[in-house]
Amino acid sequence: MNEGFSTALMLLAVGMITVFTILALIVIVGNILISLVNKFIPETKIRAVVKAATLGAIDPRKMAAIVSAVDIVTEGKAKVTSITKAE
Amino acid sequence: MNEGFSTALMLLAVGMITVFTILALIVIVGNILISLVNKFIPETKIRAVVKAATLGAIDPRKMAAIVSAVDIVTEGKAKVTSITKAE
Amino acid sequence: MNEGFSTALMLLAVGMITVFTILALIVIVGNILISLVNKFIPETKIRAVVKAATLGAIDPRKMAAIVSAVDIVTEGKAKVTSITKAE
Amino acid sequence: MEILRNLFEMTAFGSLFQSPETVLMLLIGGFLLYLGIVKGYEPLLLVPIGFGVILANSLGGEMGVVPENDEIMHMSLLEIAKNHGIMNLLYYSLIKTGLLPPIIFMGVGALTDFGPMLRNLKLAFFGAAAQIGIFSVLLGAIAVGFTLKEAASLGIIGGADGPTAIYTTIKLAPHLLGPIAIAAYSYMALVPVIIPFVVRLTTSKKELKINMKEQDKLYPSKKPIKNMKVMKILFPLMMGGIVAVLVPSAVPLVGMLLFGNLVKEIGSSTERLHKAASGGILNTATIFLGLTVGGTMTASAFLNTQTIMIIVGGFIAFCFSVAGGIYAVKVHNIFAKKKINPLIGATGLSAVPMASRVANEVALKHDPSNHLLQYAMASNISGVIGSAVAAGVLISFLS
Amino acid sequence: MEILRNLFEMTAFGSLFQSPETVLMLLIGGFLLYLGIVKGYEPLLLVPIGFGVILANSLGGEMGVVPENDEIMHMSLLEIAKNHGIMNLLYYSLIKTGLLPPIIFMGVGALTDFGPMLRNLKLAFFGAAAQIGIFSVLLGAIAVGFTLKEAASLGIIGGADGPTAIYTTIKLAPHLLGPIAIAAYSYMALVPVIIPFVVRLTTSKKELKINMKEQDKLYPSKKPIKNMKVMKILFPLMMGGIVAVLVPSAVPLVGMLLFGNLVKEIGSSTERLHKAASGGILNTATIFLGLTVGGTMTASAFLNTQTIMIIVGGFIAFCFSVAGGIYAVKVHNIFAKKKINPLIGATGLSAVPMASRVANEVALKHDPSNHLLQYAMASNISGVIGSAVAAGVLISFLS
Amino acid sequence: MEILRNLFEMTAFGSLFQSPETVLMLLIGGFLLYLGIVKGYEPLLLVPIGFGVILANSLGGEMGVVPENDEIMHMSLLEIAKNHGIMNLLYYSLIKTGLLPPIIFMGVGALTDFGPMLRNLKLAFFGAAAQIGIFSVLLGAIAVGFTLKEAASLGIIGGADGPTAIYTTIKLAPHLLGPIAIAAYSYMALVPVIIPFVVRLTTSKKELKINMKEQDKLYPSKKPIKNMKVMKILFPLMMGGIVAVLVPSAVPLVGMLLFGNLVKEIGSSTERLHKAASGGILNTATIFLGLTVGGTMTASAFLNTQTIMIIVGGFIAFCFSVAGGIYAVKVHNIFAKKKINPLIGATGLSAVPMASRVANEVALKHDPSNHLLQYAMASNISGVIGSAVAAGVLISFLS
Ligand code: NA
Ligand code: NA
Ligand code: NA
Repeated sequence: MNEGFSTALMLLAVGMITVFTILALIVIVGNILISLVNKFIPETKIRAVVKAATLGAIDPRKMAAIVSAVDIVTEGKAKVTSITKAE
Repeated sequence: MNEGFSTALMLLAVGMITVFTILALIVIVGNILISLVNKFIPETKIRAVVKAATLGAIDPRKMAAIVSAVDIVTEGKAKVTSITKAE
Repeated sequence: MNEGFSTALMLLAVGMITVFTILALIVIVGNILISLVNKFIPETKIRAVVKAATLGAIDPRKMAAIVSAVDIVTEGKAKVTSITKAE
Repeated sequence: MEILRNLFEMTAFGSLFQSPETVLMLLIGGFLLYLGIVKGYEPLLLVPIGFGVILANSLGGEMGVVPENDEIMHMSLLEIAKNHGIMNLLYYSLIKTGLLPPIIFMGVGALTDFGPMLRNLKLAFFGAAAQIGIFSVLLGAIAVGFTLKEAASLGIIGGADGPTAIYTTIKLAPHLLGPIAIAAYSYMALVPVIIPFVVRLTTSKKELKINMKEQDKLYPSKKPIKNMKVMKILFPLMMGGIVAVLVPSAVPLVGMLLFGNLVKEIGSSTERLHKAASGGILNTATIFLGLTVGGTMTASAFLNTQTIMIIVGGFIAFCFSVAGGIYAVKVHNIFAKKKINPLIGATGLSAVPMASRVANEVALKHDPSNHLLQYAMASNISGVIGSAVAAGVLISFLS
Repeated sequence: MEILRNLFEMTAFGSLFQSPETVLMLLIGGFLLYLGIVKGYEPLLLVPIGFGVILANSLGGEMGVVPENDEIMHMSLLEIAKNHGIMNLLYYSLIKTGLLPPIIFMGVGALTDFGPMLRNLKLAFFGAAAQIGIFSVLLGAIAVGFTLKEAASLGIIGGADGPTAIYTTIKLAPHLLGPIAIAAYSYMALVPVIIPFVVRLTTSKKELKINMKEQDKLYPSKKPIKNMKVMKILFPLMMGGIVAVLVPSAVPLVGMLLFGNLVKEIGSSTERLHKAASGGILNTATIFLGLTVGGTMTASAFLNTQTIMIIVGGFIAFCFSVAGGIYAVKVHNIFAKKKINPLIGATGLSAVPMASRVANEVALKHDPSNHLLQYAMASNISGVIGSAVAAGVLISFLS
Repeated sequence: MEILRNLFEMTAFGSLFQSPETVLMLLIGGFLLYLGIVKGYEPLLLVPIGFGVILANSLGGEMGVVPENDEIMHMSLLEIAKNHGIMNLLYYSLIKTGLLPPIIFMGVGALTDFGPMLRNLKLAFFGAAAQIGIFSVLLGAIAVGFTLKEAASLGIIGGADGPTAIYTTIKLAPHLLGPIAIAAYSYMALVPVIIPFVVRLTTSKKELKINMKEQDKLYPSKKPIKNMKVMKILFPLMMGGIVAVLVPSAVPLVGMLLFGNLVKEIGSSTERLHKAASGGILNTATIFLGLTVGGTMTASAFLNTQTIMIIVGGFIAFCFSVAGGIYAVKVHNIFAKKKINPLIGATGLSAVPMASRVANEVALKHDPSNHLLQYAMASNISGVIGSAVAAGVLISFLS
């Protein structure tokens, strides 16, 4: 067989080995990660409050109120993605 | 008259002939098209359902329900342009 | 001291003088502007109506109605930023 | 002492004294802002253009567009940015390449409804006659000494369509972009003044009282459209085909307009594309088009007799286009039993949808029951195609 | 007379007679529009691509992408725009640079939910087996005379992922971009036909009745995830780390996908970025990707035997990928007590989320209580990573 | 065997062993993500920057920004993309050209309300004193060996304004962009720590109890503004005029800020432009600014003593700016009858609106009735103009 064909065979081997290795690693390390998170961060510690210097940002509590209101009205089918404060 | 002027006169002729021809064709072919569509596709056959692999797309029937609800509430003055599914 | 240091000293002087001058001018001219506007344009004369050739634009009066409706419903917490006319 | 001298050199005072005409340009920028903000004339364009003029004439700010030359045309964007600042970067990458007008046309298409045109298809024909202003002013401009390319760019103002005028000017006479864009958008904003003015000069009261709906009842002829959704999808494709075969150089403009319209009419399955074309993309393009067009208006590029002639020529082009549409209707009315209100011809120049609204108001003044908005929209929208085609002809012959 | 000759020269009639195959290309463009609009196959891509084909073949419109050559690669954008028009400007600045596919992947990431994959992490493994179509078709393409780079681009169609296929082709064989993109998106749209077809050939009814939920009850093993929010933030970072170390050339694709996903999962504090990535940026990129990919399909670039072989090869790649996933499950079932429905393997090729929906429907046909959508999504999403990794391998070895 | 060797060469292991400091950079990227995600410090910038750092240090991924050299500056974008990948394409077209900071400033302007500044115009003066940190750290940086351009870029961190710092650094010392941007945004996020720290060192409890509203009642002086809408439109134009004449090199920054503000204040007739400037454009620019700034932070560019000095110098600049504003108020209080709370001076450094909120909280701790948020906002916003002007001075003299 010619040069191209042997390279293609090599790519078949290297490619499938790599894909299998990476997805296997994702499964294994992912499971380890789940165990670690379950053990050390069992509850959410991420602060929802935006501390950033977002100019003119809306009060997060008001936002939560609006979002939940929309949620009730639409029975969870819609989601508020942005609210701009009126003057 | 100079060269530029004669070219300009030619452009006047060519331009107006072209514009008239094209709009005449649009009127004529448009009317033929209306007849053809009236004859062969009298009712809508375009499927409204999005078959695309749009990741996380909202159920089209639910979307229709939301859109019509908004339509009733706003008496047709507003239109839902996008809905994001809540988790 | 070296060349760089004397340039830096010069920049300190020039920079702070400029910043002070400009903010002082803003305060002074701003106050003059307030007086002038108070005297000559005490009430809003800007026309709210969009006269532009915005294709398919919504009737401004209807828009005002929608905006105020949303305002009442949301107690001013949300603002309508765009309305697309439904067919 | 040296500090004070350094201070002075940093400011624009020196250059202001050397070029006092810059102050005039700043006033012109302010006037455009006044027109856009206070008068409400095309604020979406005149505000960015006016602000761009002010930026361009803030001496030392490197925000004025430098005239193109052979060197710039071969520079990489990095070199343009480094040597001439961000305004030139934006101008040379977005405007000089001819990119933004077709992009804006895509957005215009995504906001256009061809329904009224389809319902009164015959009236679309009058969008052709209203292009006469373009070509007659071209002739006149040659007479007063403009080159062919400049004259064509001046004439296209009579197309009453901003992106078309800008696209044609970029291709043929980019050094006139500023005044031509200003004239185009200003006169589009002045359509409520220009149309009644020309109508008064050219029509009789009797003609203005022709009631379109009554004529429709007297001479019923129109085919009903059974499947509007399918028609709205096929119609732009058909128009695209006709234009592509006959005036291929109009394809970048007309093609993008029709693409924008297509993703609108297809409906929910391409709603994402429609939203982008008519929203974010259009608005972003408008901002940068306005700022950079304003940026071209430095004192040296704007303050000359050509600008004054463009202002005058543009007005004539508008008036001739309106009159062209009106006289085409008059000729039609001589031969046809079913009469058409000449106001339908007046809207053929485009300036959508302002022209139609103005025509409607004029008609209602003469007959309070004569609602002809939908009829006017037919020739009004066809005028957009008409002037894009005219632009294609000019570009095809002259570039 | 001269006017008529001028008129004729302006039109596209002359060139149409010289290249009648252009008419065939226009019909192909129309057919793609038909697929997108009427059949609803991937309208977000096939409508712009189809329209781009029509624009590219509107002769004289300067909207067809010219093949790359050494001269163009060294031109500034201004020169490309001046010499070749805006379609080439867009193609060479957005596509040829390889920019848009990673940008689109950022948007895809911002719309992806790794939750189902996390909940059934083991099933993600079957996204690997379903990449076999890529490499086996690469082999076959070599056999029929494609170069290595072309063969790899052809094979990547089997990854069932538009941006990945386009990115790989841009890097390896840009002259084949049009047909490969068309094939990739068309077969993704045909997944509801292809998966049932391959499933019928390779599986027994008994296998298709394997009920995932019952198996879960019989052999409970899964760890509950106590803090999904934190997991969803850490998981993409972990995946990114693994890919970055093992296949760094996949980083532009996978990295942008994970960035998009990260700003989504962080929540309200990066909502602005998430909204931009999944909305305006993604939609705008989709429009220009589609139009320019269509723009590459001029008659000379598309109408040749290579295109036909790509159409055939792409189909084989899809089938082999589906079969690869299915056989991997079968092998697993030989050794494991806890059985897996082979449909879970069939979804490993990606084409998210269509493949999962189809698998779910097939399963329900054989057992109305067998809702396996969530399980299918696990291998389905992992197939996206799988083919991006495969693309990285190919690019790393061949470019 | 050969396959294994090929496999190893494809991975990043080899290069990781050769440059172990890359691992440190990945940890720094992770730490920035931690600050943005978990601590909530400026997540809109620190998340993209952190992710960009990780991408840049994914060896073999071609996602690290290469230092500029004469060759790159003359390359076309196509050549940059081909030779250095998409991260360099984005960096050299969006950042190195200086484009994104003014674009972001347009968005900041479109989100800024000059109302509080107008209502307490006199307090705007204290935004000047708070620029002292910029120039004093410039002096200090010269002393420890930085060049003038580098020292100016370091000093500008004290302007407490991200886009200003980035713009100045691009113009003067682009090789320091990474650490300077990181320092600027990190310290802006740490303003709730820095302001109370400096306030404790420099003020007495008695001073902190000065109640602004009571002072207003005791010494009424303020003019009421009868027509706020008109004032809000004229005020930015006036500011623009003053800056344009005195420091034209600040025009790209200040001009775009004021343009964004103008389209906001005009109202509904330019709402489309306002929406684009403050939404899609700002968010898109933020994503690419963050990713590319992160992309500059390769191990060789970041891990050196200069970075540590920038971290230290930036902190000093912040503290000096806060103290400068405070002492200016103290000096004012010596001479004036109507006293001002020194916290008003502390907010002059900008970091809008965080600084004002922090000042308000500190005031309320000393006197629960002393709501000075609106007063603080006046000097806070004027600090944005102040540091942009300072940046203009530095660029004008040093570039
Ligand atoms: Na027109
Ligand atoms: Na895949
Ligand atoms: Na500041």
